[in-house]
Amino acid sequence: MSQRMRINGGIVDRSKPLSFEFDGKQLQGFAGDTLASALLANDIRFVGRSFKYHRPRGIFTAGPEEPNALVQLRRGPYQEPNTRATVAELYDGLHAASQNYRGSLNFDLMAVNDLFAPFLSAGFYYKTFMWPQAFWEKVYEPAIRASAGLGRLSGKDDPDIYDKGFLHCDILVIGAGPAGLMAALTAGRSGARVILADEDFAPGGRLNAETHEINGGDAQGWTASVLSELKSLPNVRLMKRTTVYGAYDHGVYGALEKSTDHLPMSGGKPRQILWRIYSKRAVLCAGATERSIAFGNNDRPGVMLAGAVRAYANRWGVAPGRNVAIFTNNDDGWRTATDLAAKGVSIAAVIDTRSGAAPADVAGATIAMGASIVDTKGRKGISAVTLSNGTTVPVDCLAVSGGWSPNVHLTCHQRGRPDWADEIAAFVPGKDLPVGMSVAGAAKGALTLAACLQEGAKAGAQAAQDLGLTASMAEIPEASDEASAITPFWHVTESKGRAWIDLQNDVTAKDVQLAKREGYRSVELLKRYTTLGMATDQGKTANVLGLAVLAEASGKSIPETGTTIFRPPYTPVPIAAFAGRSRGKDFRPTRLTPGHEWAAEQGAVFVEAGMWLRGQWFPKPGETHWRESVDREVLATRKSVGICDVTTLGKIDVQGRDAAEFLNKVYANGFAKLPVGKVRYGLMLREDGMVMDDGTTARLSENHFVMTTTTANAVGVFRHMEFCRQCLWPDLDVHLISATEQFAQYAVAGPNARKLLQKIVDPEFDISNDAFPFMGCGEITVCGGTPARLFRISFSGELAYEIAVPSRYGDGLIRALMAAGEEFDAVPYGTEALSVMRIEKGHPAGNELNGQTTARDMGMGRMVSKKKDSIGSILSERPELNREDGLALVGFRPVDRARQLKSGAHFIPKGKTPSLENDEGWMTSVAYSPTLGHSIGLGFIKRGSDRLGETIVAADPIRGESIEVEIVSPHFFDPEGERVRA
Amino acid sequence: MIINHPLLGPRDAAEFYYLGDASLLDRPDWQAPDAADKFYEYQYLRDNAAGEHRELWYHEQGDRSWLIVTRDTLTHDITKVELAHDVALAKQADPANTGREG
Amino acid sequence: MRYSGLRVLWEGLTGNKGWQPAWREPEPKKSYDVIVIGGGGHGLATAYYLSNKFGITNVAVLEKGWLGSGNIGRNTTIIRSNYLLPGNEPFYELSMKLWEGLEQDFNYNAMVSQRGVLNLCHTDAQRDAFARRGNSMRLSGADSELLDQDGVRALYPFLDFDNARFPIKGGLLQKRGGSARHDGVAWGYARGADLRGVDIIQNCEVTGFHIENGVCKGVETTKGAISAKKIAVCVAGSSGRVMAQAGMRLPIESHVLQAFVSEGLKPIIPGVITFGAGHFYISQSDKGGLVFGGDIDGYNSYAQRGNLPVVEDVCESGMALMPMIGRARLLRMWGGVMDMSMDGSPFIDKTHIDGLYFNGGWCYGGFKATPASGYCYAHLLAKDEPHPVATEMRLDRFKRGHMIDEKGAGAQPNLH
Amino acid sequence: MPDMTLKPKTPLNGYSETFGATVLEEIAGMGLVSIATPRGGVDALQGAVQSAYGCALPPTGSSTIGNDGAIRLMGLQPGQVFALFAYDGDTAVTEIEKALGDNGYYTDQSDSWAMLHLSGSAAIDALARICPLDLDASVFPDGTVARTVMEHMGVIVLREGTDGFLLMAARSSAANFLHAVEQSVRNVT
Repeated sequence: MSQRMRINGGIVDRSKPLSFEFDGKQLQGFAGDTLASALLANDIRFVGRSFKYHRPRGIFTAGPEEPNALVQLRRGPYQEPNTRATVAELYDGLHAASQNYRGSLNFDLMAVNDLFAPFLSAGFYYKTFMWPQAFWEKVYEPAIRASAGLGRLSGKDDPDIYDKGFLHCDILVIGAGPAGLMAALTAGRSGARVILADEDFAPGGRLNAETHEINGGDAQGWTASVLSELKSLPNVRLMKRTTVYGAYDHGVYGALEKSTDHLPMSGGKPRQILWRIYSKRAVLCAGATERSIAFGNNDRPGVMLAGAVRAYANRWGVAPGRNVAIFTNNDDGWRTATDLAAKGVSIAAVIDTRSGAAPADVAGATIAMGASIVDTKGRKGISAVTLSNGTTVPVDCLAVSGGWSPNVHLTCHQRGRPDWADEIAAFVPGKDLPVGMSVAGAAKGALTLAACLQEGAKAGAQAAQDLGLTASMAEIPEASDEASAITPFWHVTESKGRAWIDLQNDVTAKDVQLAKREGYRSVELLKRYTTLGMATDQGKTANVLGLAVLAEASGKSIPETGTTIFRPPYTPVPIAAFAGRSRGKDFRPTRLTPGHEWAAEQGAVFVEAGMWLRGQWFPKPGETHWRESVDREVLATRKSVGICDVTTLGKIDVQGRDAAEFLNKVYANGFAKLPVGKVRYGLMLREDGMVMDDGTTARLSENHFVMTTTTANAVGVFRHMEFCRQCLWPDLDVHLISATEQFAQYAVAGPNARKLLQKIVDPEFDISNDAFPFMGCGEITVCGGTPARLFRISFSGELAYEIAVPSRYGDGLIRALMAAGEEFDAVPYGTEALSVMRIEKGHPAGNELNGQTTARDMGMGRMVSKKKDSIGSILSERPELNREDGLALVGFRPVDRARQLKSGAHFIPKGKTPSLENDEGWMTSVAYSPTLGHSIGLGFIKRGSDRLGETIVAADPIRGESIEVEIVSPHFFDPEGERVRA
Repeated sequence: MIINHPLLGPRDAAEFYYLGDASLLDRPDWQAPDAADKFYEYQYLRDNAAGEHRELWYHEQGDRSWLIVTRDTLTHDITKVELAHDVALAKQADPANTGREG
Repeated sequence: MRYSGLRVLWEGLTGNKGWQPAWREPEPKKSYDVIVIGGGGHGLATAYYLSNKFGITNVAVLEKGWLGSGNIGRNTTIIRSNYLLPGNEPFYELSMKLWEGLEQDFNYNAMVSQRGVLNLCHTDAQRDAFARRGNSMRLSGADSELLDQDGVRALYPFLDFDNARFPIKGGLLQKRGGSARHDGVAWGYARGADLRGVDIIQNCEVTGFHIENGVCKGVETTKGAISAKKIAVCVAGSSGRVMAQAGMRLPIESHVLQAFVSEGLKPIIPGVITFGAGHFYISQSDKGGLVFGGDIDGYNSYAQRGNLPVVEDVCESGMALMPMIGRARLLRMWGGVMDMSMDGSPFIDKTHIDGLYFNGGWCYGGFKATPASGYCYAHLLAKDEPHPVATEMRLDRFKRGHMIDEKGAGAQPNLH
Repeated sequence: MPDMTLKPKTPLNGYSETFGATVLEEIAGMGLVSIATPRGGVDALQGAVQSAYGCALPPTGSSTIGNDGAIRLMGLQPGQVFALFAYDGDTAVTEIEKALGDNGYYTDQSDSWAMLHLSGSAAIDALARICPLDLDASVFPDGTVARTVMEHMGVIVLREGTDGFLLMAARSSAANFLHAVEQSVRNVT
């Protein structure tokens, strides 16, 4: 069986045979084939099963509108479900399989559904499967779910790579058919930056599928000459295999380029590229889509759209049948008859719903005017048609033309609605187009070649002129201008058999009528109730027909009945393409500190902190549990000295004559009088009075401050301060710039911190307790002249400093610090030990500063100065935020010291049932304190500060635990703060 | 969306951070007798216009300007883009000038 | 007409000729006891519970488009009651209980499917927050489970555990959560309300309120003036526009939320999953489509459509979480208008105008709330006092300082 | 006493790679200082810049070159320019202070950014895969500077000549940034 349906002509390359496999059969096609044309060439027409009734289905169209011929393309993790065979470009070794059956395509067990069709009418599932209640989840739903969907994902990670890109143009021309080619040519000649995008791998649109003549020569020759001129223009970018799938605000279009889908393997290059195209003008030349007619059993393999039958013969040199009938309501259907006959394909009959004289002679064919087809025969392929006059004609292919619908999809993407045009019995673009878009050619309802050429040229010229360019109308090539007369005809009402409207979702005319009868009369309700137009083809061939049948049932006209809105994408786009490179480790950037490499050498375990990676702890040989490492780091720090990389804290350089006043406004506590050379803790509120962030700010000179923020809030705080600066207090002389990246910063903490630092701080700087007291700061040099900043601040509660050097020296400094610390047994400590020490000290951090808590909750209410205007001060006074029984941050320890506290436990008074009414607060942070030898926690509890010493239950039902805890001061360690001043 | 930045020309809105209604510039006087009510209204109540809307966008991945963009919330059409700093200064010079036309 | 398997069988045998309209298409009367403005899910549910549970049947639902054309007609159909705060959790748990008996109650199969909702966590702080939330749920009588990484892997082995930028550390699972067929919910409530005599009036837009001396006495509509003792606004997404007609400014902004569905696929994702290191949630519908979404676009909009940056952001998160969906194709994207409130939580309250009631501010979580929202609103309308689980959903809570801010994001609607 | 002198490291360890006619390399040894204009002090700063460097303060979005190419001023945001100059020391601010006195507020940015130079025939096509800006010479001519976002990273782009671009991204994500640019070049060459 070797391409026995291949006939002469077409633009396939017969010198390049390609092998492929379909459902296990080895077959051959040619370069230039689609999978569909190659299947038809091999006389394979039954290619899939429908969604609901599992009816045999064949290839219906020759384009992206295909509802039936969906295949599973490629194998293993490369497999791609629901691929339309009609647009899948054939390559050597292509592997495809049919979908949606149990058993085999030929013997599908689920085909039994077709027998039960009377019970599976539109919306049947809303009316049943409700009893007994338990059966829905156990029996009915699993059964329904099992029959869901068509194709199958592999379940494996998509192995291909994808890319994205951004293109900018003056004029985007969508579609490279006759109108698009002329638009691009005219615009391109004006000097405009033009992008011409076409979804096909062979530009030309319908010109490839027809036997038109242009300027007296064949249309393909004309296409080639236009393409060659376009390629020669440096200001024109021609993009094949590129579908413009969506129209977004302000001239932004989404496009998908299939860069390697036509190749056996992608060869390390992106499989697809998702382009964002920024245009000043767009000319939509997307052509038109043919639609069917509803009649009995109009869904069998071999029933095809007439334009598609013609396309297979003309473009691909394939006869879709040996004995073809045509059923049409317009002249265009007759072209299929004449084109096929000219190629030697036998035409059995032409059935035209219009009365009057036949528009053409077709040798040997039965001509039936004013007639229709009421039924078809054949199980896995059509074998005969029955006419309204009772005659039966044996056929193996039926070409149906119900007229053409302009592809108005992109005109509706910004919710514009199309208008109905009686002349062509179709929707055409409405007046409310996306800004900058114009429409030309068949997409606008111009259904003759001459009109397409003319309109395209005009639209291209107009777009260029709109942009101030000089565009002269290109010479319009001569072509046929014969309008295709149509008399609307939608539905053969005398058909007894089911008449399909939506082939993929198995929606029939009866379903539409039933929905209407049951009150689902708005088009939107109809669509939802019947699922019309909701399959993978989005009803491209079905929507207008469905509307027509609804209109017929309602006794209204189509425009009175309505239209459905088209949403992006025009054709489906892989999720991976939208993701581009952002997956796996590349999902988001990773920020590393200058000390990262050193930490990695120490075997640090890293943890994500926002975009940063931070050392969480530094295991030593022999340590098997993270707690061992963390306990050791805490104890060593408290005993001697530890070093922690705190580079990730946000740093903001604040300068200006009014910098102090500015800080006084953005912080709740006072900053105006902070002396030079000093650091102060700052509490920043949101305007709603909740705590936004905290940190320290140092005054380096009269007009120069450096602020630190938490790692998590660095970006948000900077943005907020720019808002305050630009929008609230625009007259202040204050300037902000982030210095987070500029410095590597380390905390050096512990009783020996000073001694350690004295070894590296250059001798001219005195950092003794007197010269450099707690909360002092200064610009110094270290290690023989490297500039540094030193801050005497402490999060750990120890004598501690933070030292910052330019990032280039960050690696050097940590090595120098560790070397200098060797004699003190200095340890590096990670974020866990940092957290343990701050909990021991009762310092709030992220779990406490969660955006739901106030300064008062934190026990810092008095820091909110009422003597000045600062962000958040007024709204923090609202009554519910100042209740007597409000939350307060306190410490907790287990009554049984051996027990471990859990974050997220809720506090319930002893003896009360754990319920919402008895819920008094929750545990925010817990740690094992190696210093104290037991578990400790911080948490918010009602009237907490009045309840020190009380025992309460920390209920943790989600982990099945409930333990008694004692409410204590949050300052577990060195409550008087003596160590920091040592 | 594209925001036509007054200094930089058209930029993808993805470079910006959106805050909300430009009335957030009109921060009340903290010492006014009805400051509590005024701050409540300032912080929480919105016109939420279906149509022309003046709103604050921050060019975070750009020049760090806060902009006031006049945009139609029904169509997304943008008719005016100003530097918020300029508007805020003008308002300070003349408190009656809210930047709104008419 | 009662729906049942037997009825489907009988109709199938007799050519499906006996099916009657699911609801009437009445013209509005001159006056009603209660007018519900908005024939979306919440409005229809309100009418249903008013007529079926509170004995008030002289009710009209006024819908400017077709019934169910609000956000009930376009959402990602998730139901869950996994909230943290006391102002929310009991309310959503009531909703969950109503979902559990809904279909038998209103005799319509809305395909409530309790397949489990899993929230993933990627940091210790998130896990702590999940524990706190899971415990809140338990204290309110809801179900919750805290899973570690192995627990998540056992449920969803196809997630990216090995190469993730933000490794999965565990999750909060609510097994009773799941999804429901959104249109079916609207239609079930509509049919159930209609059966009790409620007039559902489609294509009837409210153009103004009749307010005299601080009392709301009726509405102007495109089908004429209609009076009522009580007017119940229930138009989330359009709350600002409608309440402006009564002269009210609200703590609400309208934002666009996009949602997405893929082509139909054979079952592969059993339950509902939300990513914790980006904006992405996903489930698979009964028809096989992957239904997913993420963050709102972030700018005020009534345009019912969004833009590409969010589409890409959502798909990036999806691919980061489950790279096996890469070759599934996104079939349709759409945008709905959300009432984004100042603390991320809703309102069911009287207004300062007598006779005028307000229900809105549902942010992008209104679908799951549909039954409880309808029930509690009906309760408020019938008894003039809030239902016990909705006492905190008040309009004046910001003035008092009693926010219901689950995320702690503050008074910036696009952060909720 | 042992020599404790700290050794500086560049963000990308001197990366340099050639892809056909396209070259991607790290730029190091540059001083980068932000200069903020004091409120009301634009004329003074302008005058100081003119006399020190012989060029004007650039408007936001463009750059000027002073001292015969020894320094480039880039207008990054209203009231703020970045000065870029060849400098290997640790106190870049001092260099600017010497030239401009107290006419501006200065912040050292030399260590804040990883700098890559991309040049050659594929440069524009490669950048089109990650950069949302229109880099066509008609829109983005020589000397144009802009901050934008590429693969979720903030990037400053400066055009130098017909097909050369200086790209600056946060030092902490230097490796990711290099990966993004390198991948783009590979995808188009």
